[in-house]
Amino acid sequence: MDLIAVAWPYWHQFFFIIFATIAIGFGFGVLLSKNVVRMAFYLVLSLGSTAGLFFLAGAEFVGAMQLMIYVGGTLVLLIFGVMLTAQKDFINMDTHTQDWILATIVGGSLLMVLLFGAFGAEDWRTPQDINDAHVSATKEATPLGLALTGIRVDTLGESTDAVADGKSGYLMPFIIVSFHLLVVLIGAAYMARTKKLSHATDDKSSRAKLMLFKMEHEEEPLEEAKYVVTHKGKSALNPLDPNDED
Amino acid sequence: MADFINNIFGIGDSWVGYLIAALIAAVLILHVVAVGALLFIWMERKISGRIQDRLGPTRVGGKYGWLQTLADGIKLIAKEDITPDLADRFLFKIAPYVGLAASYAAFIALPFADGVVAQHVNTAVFFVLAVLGLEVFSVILAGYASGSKWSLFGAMREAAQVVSYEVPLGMCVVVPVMICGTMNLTTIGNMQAGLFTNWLVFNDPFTFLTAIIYFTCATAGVNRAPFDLAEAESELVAGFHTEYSGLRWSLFFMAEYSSMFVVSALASILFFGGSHGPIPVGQWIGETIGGTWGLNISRIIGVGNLLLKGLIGVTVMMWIRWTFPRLRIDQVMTMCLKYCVPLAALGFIGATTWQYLDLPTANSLVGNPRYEKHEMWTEGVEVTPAADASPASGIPDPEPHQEDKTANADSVTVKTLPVSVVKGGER
Amino acid sequence: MATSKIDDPRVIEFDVRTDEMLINMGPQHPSTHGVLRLVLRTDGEVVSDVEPHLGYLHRCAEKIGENLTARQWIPYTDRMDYLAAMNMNLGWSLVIEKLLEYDLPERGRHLRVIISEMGRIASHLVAMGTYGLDLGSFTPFLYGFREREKILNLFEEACGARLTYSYLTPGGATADLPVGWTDKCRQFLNQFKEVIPELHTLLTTNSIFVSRTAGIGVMSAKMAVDYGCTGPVLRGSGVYHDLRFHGEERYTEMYEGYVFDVICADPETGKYPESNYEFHGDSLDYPEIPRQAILGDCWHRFYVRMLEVVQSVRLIEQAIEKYEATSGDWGTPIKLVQKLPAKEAYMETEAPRGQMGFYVVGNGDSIPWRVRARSSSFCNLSVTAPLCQGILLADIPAIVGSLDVVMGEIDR
Amino acid sequence: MLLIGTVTVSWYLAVGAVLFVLGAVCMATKRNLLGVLMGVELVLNGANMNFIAFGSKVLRPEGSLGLDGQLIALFVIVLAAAEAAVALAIALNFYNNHNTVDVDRANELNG
Amino acid sequence: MSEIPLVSELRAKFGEGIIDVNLEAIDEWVELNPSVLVEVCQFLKEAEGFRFDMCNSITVVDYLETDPKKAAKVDWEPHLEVVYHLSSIATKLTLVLKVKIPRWKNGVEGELPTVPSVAGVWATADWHEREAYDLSGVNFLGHPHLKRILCPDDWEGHPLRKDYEMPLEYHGIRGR
Repeated sequence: MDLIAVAWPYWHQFFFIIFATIAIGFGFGVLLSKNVVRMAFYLVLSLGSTAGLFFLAGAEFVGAMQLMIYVGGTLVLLIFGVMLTAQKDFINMDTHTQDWILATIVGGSLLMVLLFGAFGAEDWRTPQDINDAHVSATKEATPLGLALTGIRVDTLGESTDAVADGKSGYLMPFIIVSFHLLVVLIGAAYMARTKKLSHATDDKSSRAKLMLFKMEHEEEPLEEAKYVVTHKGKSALNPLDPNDED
Repeated sequence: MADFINNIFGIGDSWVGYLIAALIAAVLILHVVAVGALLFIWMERKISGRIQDRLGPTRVGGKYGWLQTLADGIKLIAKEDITPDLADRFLFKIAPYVGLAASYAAFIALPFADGVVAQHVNTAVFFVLAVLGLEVFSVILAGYASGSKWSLFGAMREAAQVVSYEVPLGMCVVVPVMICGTMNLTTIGNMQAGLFTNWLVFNDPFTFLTAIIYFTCATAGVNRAPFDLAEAESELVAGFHTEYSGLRWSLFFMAEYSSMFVVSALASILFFGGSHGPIPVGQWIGETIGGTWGLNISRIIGVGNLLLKGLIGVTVMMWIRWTFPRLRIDQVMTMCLKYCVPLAALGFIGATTWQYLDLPTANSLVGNPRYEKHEMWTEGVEVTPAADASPASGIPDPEPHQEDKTANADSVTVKTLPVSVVKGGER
Repeated sequence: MATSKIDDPRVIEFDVRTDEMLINMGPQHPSTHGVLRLVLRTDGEVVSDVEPHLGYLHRCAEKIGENLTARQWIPYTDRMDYLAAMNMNLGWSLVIEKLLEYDLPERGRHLRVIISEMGRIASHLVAMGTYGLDLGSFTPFLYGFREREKILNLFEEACGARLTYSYLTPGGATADLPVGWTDKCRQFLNQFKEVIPELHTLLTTNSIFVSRTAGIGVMSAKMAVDYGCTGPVLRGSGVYHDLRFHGEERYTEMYEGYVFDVICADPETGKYPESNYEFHGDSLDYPEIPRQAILGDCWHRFYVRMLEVVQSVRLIEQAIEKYEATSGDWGTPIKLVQKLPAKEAYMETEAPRGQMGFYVVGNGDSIPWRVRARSSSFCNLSVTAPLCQGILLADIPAIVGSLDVVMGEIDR
Repeated sequence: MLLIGTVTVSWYLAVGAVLFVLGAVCMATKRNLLGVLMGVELVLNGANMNFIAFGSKVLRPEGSLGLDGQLIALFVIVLAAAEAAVALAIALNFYNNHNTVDVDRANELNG
Repeated sequence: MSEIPLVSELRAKFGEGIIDVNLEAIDEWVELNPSVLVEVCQFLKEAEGFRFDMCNSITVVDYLETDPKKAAKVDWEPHLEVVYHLSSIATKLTLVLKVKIPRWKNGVEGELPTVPSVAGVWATADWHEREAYDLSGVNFLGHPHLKRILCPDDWEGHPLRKDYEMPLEYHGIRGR
């Protein structure tokens, strides 16, 4: 019972309205709130609802990836950054008023231009007739996966030479991105490594004391570790009474 | 389900039917979560009792202390849940709900039996993983919002652990997806129908290894058992949900138990044959009775199978919890990086080469080969929803797979997806 | 505890970067045994130094000792190491008998061996249980206490009390063992022998337990002796010193004719004495030492305690035979106002946690002039500061747990 | 609710545009370095919205970009993750050295 | 008398530092002059045949008879005795050292008598001396950080002194 697929006319609008309002509402939340942690949380909600919009637009795989990589990964990273740096006075840093006025003017005008463009084109404005086949057509992640490995399944029709020898897909960018991620990973790890050691020489930091302590305290082994003396303990002062020869 | 409701009310194909169907599905899942949490808390006390050679609750509600959790629940509801004054009030209140929502949302794509799934998500595996990834936020928010630096300290530690264990979890999940060729959990479950040799865990040694790694990472991902750094009471830092009390605290636990069930249910679907028992009893009954009744009975048996396997998974987690001491935070991290990730990678490479070289897998040895589901994308073949789709007997085909209806010429006889167990594969 | 804004001036505010942070592992912390307060200076996860604060359970038992007669002070010795009260009574009784040069009949000596070794088993079971709790596993605690309950029942039959017995008194014991007690004791020992391998599998050979304790808090033999550690903490570092063997004449004659061995790893070979203990035919073999365990670490201290329980079982069995062979007077306690000579005496006995020393100075009348209790945990705890240099936060409960300290004995 | 009729591509573009502008303004006004990073995330999401809108078969059955739209959106998401990692590394370094995250105070170029 | 090896060695090495050797007592003890205490202890720790490497306990006994009637019969005049119980792991021997010091430094009430600290010789002496200082009021010279160990830091007086009076109240808690 594929909800979206069959009751098409109403549901799409309903969900679109919900997700759009959440996305834009919390987008404003990010903009307006002063507390950086609140901003991060609003960002999570707005990106989550954009993932919902992706689902609505039929890009199911991208929606899941957005949820998983973007919200689950990047924003967690961002929140870690917020937690590490958001100490007392950096949590609420409010911007000066004249910046606001300037920003709203520029932003508003940019928005007008974009909206005009969005509604300008005839082709984009006219509602298309959406039927079953189209909806179910997008229900498949496999073509996406294959496209990444170079075989463009959806354009099998026009069998140009590029499609023939399998170069139509996105194999090259795929490999480049994977290397790019590797490089970024190593670079970020290198840059953010704890630099405690570099200025550990000043005696204040505990690590230095630690190393000094370890150096001068090598435990030399107990010379007579082999304490295997079995006769009973007695006072060293009592005269050598005959019976204690063991 | 929606059509069923529609013909009851005779209102044809209107959206009311779908609304009710959705509500029923939501309520059913809520029951799985709520009653599940109720059952698990009681089970945890009983099992830990048994492990520690004592009885566990026996007085509340009859001989076996059935209603012990209910009593706890009422106590928790009656308890006044205070908000510490230094807390960030809004985030403090919303954190438990984020956690519960995340683990509850994972149930949407979880198929309890062949057709019994709340919403048919094609990329179900990734959807569940993505949603489970959101639980980290509830931990971080709770930690930050509680105002005290101890809970922040504990929350950061635990968030780091959960995020770092998502990597090997993701790698382990890719192996069954790769073998079955699809991310759709229902199809993965159906491909493991038939004898238990069909289960993916016995497919080849590498999937066996991946199943074990999956289960460890899942336990760590849900921060249970030896990895429960959060409420490490023996250490100084108390953990992120110390400031919570009353209902909010119980919500955290409901979230924990339901995500435990989701993770073990996912394990059973990916590796242990989902809603198919070791001996295909459901299939036989479905075939002998035939028709919608046969299908429904086999589905009920399927649901029973999955719930049982999920239960077994949760019991194993509880069993581990009460026998092992806790790991140190750096041991947990090194175990993730030095053991889980390499082993998951090994499992992945091994399974791929096993698949590529087409070595004998468990089900091919026993001679009850799993039905093949690889779609063949060959050049130049016009992909059309070929007419020979086997018309499901009056039941809406849950998923109009057009990829398995490809009429390709060469050798592999593509058997149609046994949409309903009733028809059963001809092999 | 102070509110989250710590107003204790000595605590450095949590400054912007995660630099030096002073944390209180406060007196009422679940993992410190009793009321021990550790002030930790940590840098993130690494602890740079630890400073124990004592005195939260100080009841000035020694000042009271100067106003009570020898027998009246016995209940104070019970409350020093309340987990092994029998051994405390034994120490006090021996020191008074040494002062009075009073010799105990043979039956009393065997009775004392039975009772003190049972107390040792009970105390080691608690040590095992709480150590499991420190590392996060709850089950061993209950297994340990189940066995300890049986011992407490036997003690209750012998002297009526379950924790603070005041049973062994200078001059003997308040009452002889009831009829049939020794059979019940044999029954307990037989079923206890099956439980010991269980306890080993629960913790000693548990891989996570090993990874949490092996190689942590390594203490060299020289450091152990220098800091005055005694008992399992000392023998865990490979020092061959057990007062039941090497103690004073008056104490070691109690163990005259008993066959048992001192649990201490040979520093060179690192091996423990062979388990030559017959038990339903197959010998109760000790679990082997994991390779990452270094002599003198937390694991070895725990291991020594677990093996001492086996030796105590052997001792009790021999003691029961010897006790049943003798008859007659078991040593009646001294008079309440027994005059103490104007001399002084110091005596140390092998309590489960180490050497418990009592020093009495008499001045002629029945009230002693000065009473001093040398506690083993007091010296064992003094090792935490050097041991906890540069370890992780989660190792502190592991190290303090392995020293098995009891605050009642430290603060007296 | 029914007045806007079936949802068309331009609605998606509108939502994309709003997100884009919100992100841009956020980047402009926020004094906290991490606030700027969040603005960047919003901008990227606005752009993604357009890709998906054009690439979705549901909204424009015939003239759509087909899979290209979704693939580019995928790449944008992945690269946003990489970019966030590097940006946070810089932010942490900046924080560790200058003990502040205030963007206005980041004026000298050394270290 | 002098045929006991240890005593002859000590006498040879330290001469009059060894004030008295009492063999009739139950635990034979050697009385030392405070000035020579640390050298004797260092020597005892390293002496070949004895190697006293464990200092079991350090106790301070306060000889002051507060009750006038009994004070007459007593044969010693008021003084403090610091008693060191040593034992050796290697040779399983035990030894008791005593040091007699006046109750107050040069007779002035409230001035703590001083004894050189042996914390340098045995690490365990550190805590024992802190306890002796805390309860009996003896100032150990050269102790790394001499401060109270059992009583709270701001407690006045030393409880184990015979003439100790319990304070009337402490932080609002009634004493007597």
